[in-house]
Amino acid sequence: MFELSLTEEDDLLRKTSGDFAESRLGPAARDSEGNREVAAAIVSEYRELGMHALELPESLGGSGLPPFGKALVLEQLAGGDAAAVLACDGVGPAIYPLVEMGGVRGASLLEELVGKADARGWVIVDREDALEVTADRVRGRWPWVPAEKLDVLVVLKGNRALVLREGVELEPVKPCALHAAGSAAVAIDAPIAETFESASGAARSEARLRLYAASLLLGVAATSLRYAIEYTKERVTFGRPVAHHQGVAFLIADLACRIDAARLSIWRAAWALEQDGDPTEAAAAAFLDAADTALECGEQGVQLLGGHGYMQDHPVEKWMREARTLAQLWGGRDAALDVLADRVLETSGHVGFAVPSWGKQI
Amino acid sequence: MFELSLTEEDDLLRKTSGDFAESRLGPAARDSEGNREVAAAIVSEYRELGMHALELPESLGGSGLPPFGKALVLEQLAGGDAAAVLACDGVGPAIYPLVEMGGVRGASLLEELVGKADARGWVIVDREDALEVTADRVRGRWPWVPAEKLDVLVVLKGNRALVLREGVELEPVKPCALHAAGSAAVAIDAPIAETFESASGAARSEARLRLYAASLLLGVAATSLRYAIEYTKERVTFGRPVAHHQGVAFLIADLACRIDAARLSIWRAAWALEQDGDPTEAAAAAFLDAADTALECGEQGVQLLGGHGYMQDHPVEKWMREARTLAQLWGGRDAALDVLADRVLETSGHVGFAVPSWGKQI
Amino acid sequence: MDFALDQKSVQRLKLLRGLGKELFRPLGMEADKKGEPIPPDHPFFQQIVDMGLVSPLGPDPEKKKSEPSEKRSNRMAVLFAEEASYWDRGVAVTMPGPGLGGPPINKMGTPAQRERFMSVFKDKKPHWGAFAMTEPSAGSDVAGIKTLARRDGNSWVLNGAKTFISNAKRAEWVIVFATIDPKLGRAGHRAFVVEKDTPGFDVTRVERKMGLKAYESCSFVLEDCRIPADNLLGGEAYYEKKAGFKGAMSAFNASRALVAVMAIGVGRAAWDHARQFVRDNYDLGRPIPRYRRILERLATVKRGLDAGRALAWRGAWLLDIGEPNALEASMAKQFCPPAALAACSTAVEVLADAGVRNDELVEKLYRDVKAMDIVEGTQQIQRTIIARRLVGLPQET
Amino acid sequence: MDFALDQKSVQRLKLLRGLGKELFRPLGMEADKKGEPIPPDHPFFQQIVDMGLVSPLGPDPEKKKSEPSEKRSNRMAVLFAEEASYWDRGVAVTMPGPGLGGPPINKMGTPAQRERFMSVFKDKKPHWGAFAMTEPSAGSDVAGIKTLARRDGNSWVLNGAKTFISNAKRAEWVIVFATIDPKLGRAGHRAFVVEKDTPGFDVTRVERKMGLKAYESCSFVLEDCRIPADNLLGGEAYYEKKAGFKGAMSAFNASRALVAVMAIGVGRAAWDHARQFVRDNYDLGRPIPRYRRILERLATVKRGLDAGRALAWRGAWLLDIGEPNALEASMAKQFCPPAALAACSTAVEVLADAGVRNDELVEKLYRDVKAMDIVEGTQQIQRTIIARRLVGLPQET
Repeated sequence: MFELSLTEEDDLLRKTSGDFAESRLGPAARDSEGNREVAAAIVSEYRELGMHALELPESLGGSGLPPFGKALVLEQLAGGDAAAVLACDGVGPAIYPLVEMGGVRGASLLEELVGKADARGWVIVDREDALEVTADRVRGRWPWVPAEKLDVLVVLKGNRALVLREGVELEPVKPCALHAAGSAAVAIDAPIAETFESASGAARSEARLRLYAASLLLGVAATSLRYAIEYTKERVTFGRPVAHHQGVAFLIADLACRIDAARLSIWRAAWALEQDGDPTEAAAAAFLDAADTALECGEQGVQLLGGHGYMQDHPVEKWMREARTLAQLWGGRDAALDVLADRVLETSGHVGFAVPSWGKQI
Repeated sequence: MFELSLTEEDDLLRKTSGDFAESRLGPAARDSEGNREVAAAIVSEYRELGMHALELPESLGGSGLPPFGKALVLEQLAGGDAAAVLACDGVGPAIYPLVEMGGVRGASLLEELVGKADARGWVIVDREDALEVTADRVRGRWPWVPAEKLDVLVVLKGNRALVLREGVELEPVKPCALHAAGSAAVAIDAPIAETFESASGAARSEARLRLYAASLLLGVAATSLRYAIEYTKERVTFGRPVAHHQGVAFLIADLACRIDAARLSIWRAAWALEQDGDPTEAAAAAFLDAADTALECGEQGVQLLGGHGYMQDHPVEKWMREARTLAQLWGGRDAALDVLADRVLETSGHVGFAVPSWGKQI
Repeated sequence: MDFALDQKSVQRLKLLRGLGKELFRPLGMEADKKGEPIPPDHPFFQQIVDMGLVSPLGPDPEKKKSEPSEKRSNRMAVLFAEEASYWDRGVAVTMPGPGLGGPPINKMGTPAQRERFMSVFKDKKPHWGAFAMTEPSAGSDVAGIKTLARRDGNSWVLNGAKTFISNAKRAEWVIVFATIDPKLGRAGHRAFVVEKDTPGFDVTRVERKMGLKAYESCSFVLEDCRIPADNLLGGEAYYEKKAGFKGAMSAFNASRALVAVMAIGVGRAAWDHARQFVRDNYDLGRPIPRYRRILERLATVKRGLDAGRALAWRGAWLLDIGEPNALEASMAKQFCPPAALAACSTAVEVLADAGVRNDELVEKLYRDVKAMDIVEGTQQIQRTIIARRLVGLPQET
Repeated sequence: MDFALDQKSVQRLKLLRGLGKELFRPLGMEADKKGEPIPPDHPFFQQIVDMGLVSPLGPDPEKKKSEPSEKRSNRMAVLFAEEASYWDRGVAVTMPGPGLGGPPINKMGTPAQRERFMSVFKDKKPHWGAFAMTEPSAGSDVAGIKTLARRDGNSWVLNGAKTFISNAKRAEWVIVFATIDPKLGRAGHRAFVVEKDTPGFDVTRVERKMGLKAYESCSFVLEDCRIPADNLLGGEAYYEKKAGFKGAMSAFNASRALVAVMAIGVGRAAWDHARQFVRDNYDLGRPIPRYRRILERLATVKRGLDAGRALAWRGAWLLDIGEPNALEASMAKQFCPPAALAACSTAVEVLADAGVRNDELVEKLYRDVKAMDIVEGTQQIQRTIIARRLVGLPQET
């Protein structure tokens, strides 16, 4: 029977990452944004805590955690500074295609990359053929990635992962948010270092990318609401705390429901990734639930603080920008909706949450 | 410069139709629903007031009013009973293709139809080729029309209006709402009595159909909110009138804004129909604004009355069903959205409300 | 963390599914078409009893003692409630058994009361219980109930009126919430068991509802309705703990997750019907924008239903592990009905003109599902409950 | 009923459009990129003055007497405000002139005050006025202002703090709302004109905003700030009519429709940019579901903007014909900013990854437009104003 409790290990992960976010990432977030980078000391601590390596195989010095643990941690960390997570996560989401599609070559590539302390990686999902791909090269431009240096860029295209190690030029651009992670337009004229092909591996990679983004979005949503709750409980207008005006209280109640629903949706996607079936639907739903919730909480977080929310003295305006930016990742809401729409006629209409089996949905 | 005032004639139209709706249509609405028809006395009064003939040319005994007057009246009447309007409007919306596309033959057909006191007409817009059309016949089934007899059925298909006078069989079905207008599935194996063809005429006909439905929807929305406001001002819970709980008050404020916005949207569509350009966009927008608003007001009208709203002792549950049903007319929200989407890249981005010129949008 | 169902549950759901398809759905459609509730002597009810089935709306009171995995009962209940409501929520409410009256009797009743009021269900005939909180003037404002209970010798005398009470007309007994003194507020609330045919207990009408026609929503009055002192649920001692009202509230907490998931069941039925309609009627290969949009909208609807179900599951799971769930149950209750209403409304649009025909199911579901947003506390009530816990919204707001 | 614009208005709008394209948009983008307001000595301002242009944010105070069709001024103002905000709302706020301080001076000021405070704008150099209502602790709760005004001989002495005041640092004068006695509530409110460089008037900071970087939002304190008795706007007699606060309120009614339509202008800019991006970058002939969805979403965005504009127009038109518009202005103010925010957010999504780049305009608009939902009263405030009129919501709620 279904069961929603966390293990002691889960709780510890949440607490450790939550404390780090609150004590280190959050207080430094404005500086990190201004400097467009995370202070070296924080990067070191992040890595010492092993936060960047939770999903790495133990053979590569990681914790070998399944996706659920990473999702829990990302939510907590993003409550401090989502941009810092991208900056500190090293190879970051690029590990997904390498692990899910790369086999032995992927593992050895990953070993090389994680051996380099400041290696950064990123993944582009080229759904609409923006990039020109020939037998051995990838050419084209990509408008934005949240990085200013890359040691590996993986281009996901259908069932293939094209690994690029050189010929990727990053031109800094000013972004809406996530400044600390870096921000650049990409000019690509690159030899393909490796090509991995796997339908299920590509699907699992995309699902894990979506879960990654969803978890960050959820963290931003939740931290924004928490902040707004504290603020509106303190601030008095018309003779009572702002939060005690029923119109405001109802809004807060709605947002809290949506956050909890999005969190459960993320947990379900993590669970689906641990099953045998195709996690695509659950992950796309989780991304959309988290993105919609974060966009709403971002905008309402500012609203709930009124004029003060619009000022950079409070972090809510930053979270509004972050939600808008994170929701663009890997095709954003549009790509996730397409994935769901493609599958809707085949998914199960029975009670409960079945994971569609590969190839055929139940 | 833009100007939103009503003429004295407009005011009189609103008052006359509003009084009739309140004193006659509304009180009889439950009986009309139960009997699936409107009492003969009411039909007579409706016609004596000339409500059915506002847009008919004066040569045919009508008032020759432009669409704006009809829109004002339909809103008021639907506040009493939208189903009765369909039942009493005689040839009803079928006059639009006859007038806009039929030329002399259309006028003579209309003359014949309006000469018959109990003539009923309807229009089907066959967007997805559900009906088989040959040179001289139309065949097929249509799932639902709000009528149980028809003296004329006009099938709009692209730029053509196919007029059917016989070979249209109506099989009564139980509907969600609008019982008083009749409700039937249609089996068609009919000779085409007349074919009219005109691109602008077809566009104007569709726009007028949408304006017709939008005005009824607006009337349902507004009457539902008015009723809910009165109810929630009277009823006391937790020590104060329901309407004085801020959460409820905010909901009412939102709905009122949407109603006013939809009304202005309808006025704008009526205005567009009186200009030289293509009224398609304004009419589709008006339909969507009114439909969205009416669906929301219908559902929230029930919600605001709580358990009592769910009971047939109050009219709000009927309005919820009516909004859902009226919003299906002539392709409903989907068709209206398609029309807008088809035009969005070509419409004007300048300040104000320009009416796109025929053939080319500005 | 595990979202999987065990095989045993799946098997039991499959049984219910068969029953739903063969009986619930056709009976519900028939009742809706006729606009009349299923009469108590309908063979369906005896059939249900003969099959040894109990109401899917709550844990089985008889099994309580014997079942080893008692802790799972709330989770099983949400699964059953969703599946039953998928087939017909109105018919599900007609299921013989103690219904919503079960939890208070089990929770608050003395052993003797449990024996006395539950034993009526043991004769292998259909019988019903009922639960009466709502009053004509109070609605979700449960603290404001006005039905008065006056002690008179070895009796209680009840005066007042209740409304929207499911199955009250056919019930063997009705749990009636009343106050011994309105000035005492919630501390004055008591729960009584009023038995069928008690003089002064008079079901005055069966409501005409927008949907959910299969069962009777009743209004009744209590006019000097005299009941034995023993019918005070839990006995005098119980209320010295001031738990009378809280007992009712904790029943609400259980039933809120249930009603939430029932809405999901109804919404899922609409979603499924629309999906099947698309498969049967639309040639998706044609380049018609609406077709793609339908898929997108159905996907979005499913997302809302799935999110809502998870919230309801959480509410039930917390009860099973013995944790308080008032906040979480309210979240589910606030979230699910609007998601389900959107599902039903979308389904009507997917069917286009056919969507408003009664024989196409979805318009019925659109009418049915709206009740889920009202019973067991409107979404407005849920928000106040949630906000009290999140921001300390004062009680009186 | 007529939704058409006259030719004269269209011509004036075209002029503004040219200016917007050449100056407002590039200046706004530059200020946003730098994160710094346009300095008061920027040649742009002299250029504006040389061209004889006035702030698009309100009626021209100088023209008031001479213009024959004075009644149209509020309608012209909403047209200008939308168009100016389309090009850059932040730059529009920097336009020299009395700004939001204009209406109170014109409405409440004595002839001598109008002459004295408006004459500073006549020297063909850029000058600004400012309007200061909001306080750090009060926000939209304008009734709760705490800035204290004490009469002392032939002076008033002001003490308090104001925040989020546009252009206050560069202004020749600031209209300051203060209370002579907090216990009097709104009846104690007075409007004062505080002139530049008055001792005790100290602009303490220029806020760092999320967007709208082109203009300065200032916080200032008043510490024993002594101003001549003549600077009480309207003079003592005015307040015996108890209209001091109402004067401010009626200024809000005018500016609410303006802020509403400014939001529409920003939203329309996002919509237009996204539309152009689609034309330039996407091959709509390809069978990519997103492309069709983009068109549908842009159509829906336009619908919201058009509906909002109509509400704002109504608000302005009512003022022009001399009718009260408090309800209608609040409706516009409540409706438009969320519609515009949705437009900007959608535009970001239409541009996909490019949408988050600062050089693509739409992410800036997403940041800019959010302010429109807050200034001149949040949507929450608007709803209370609307609800007061529709259901008699008590003031204190």
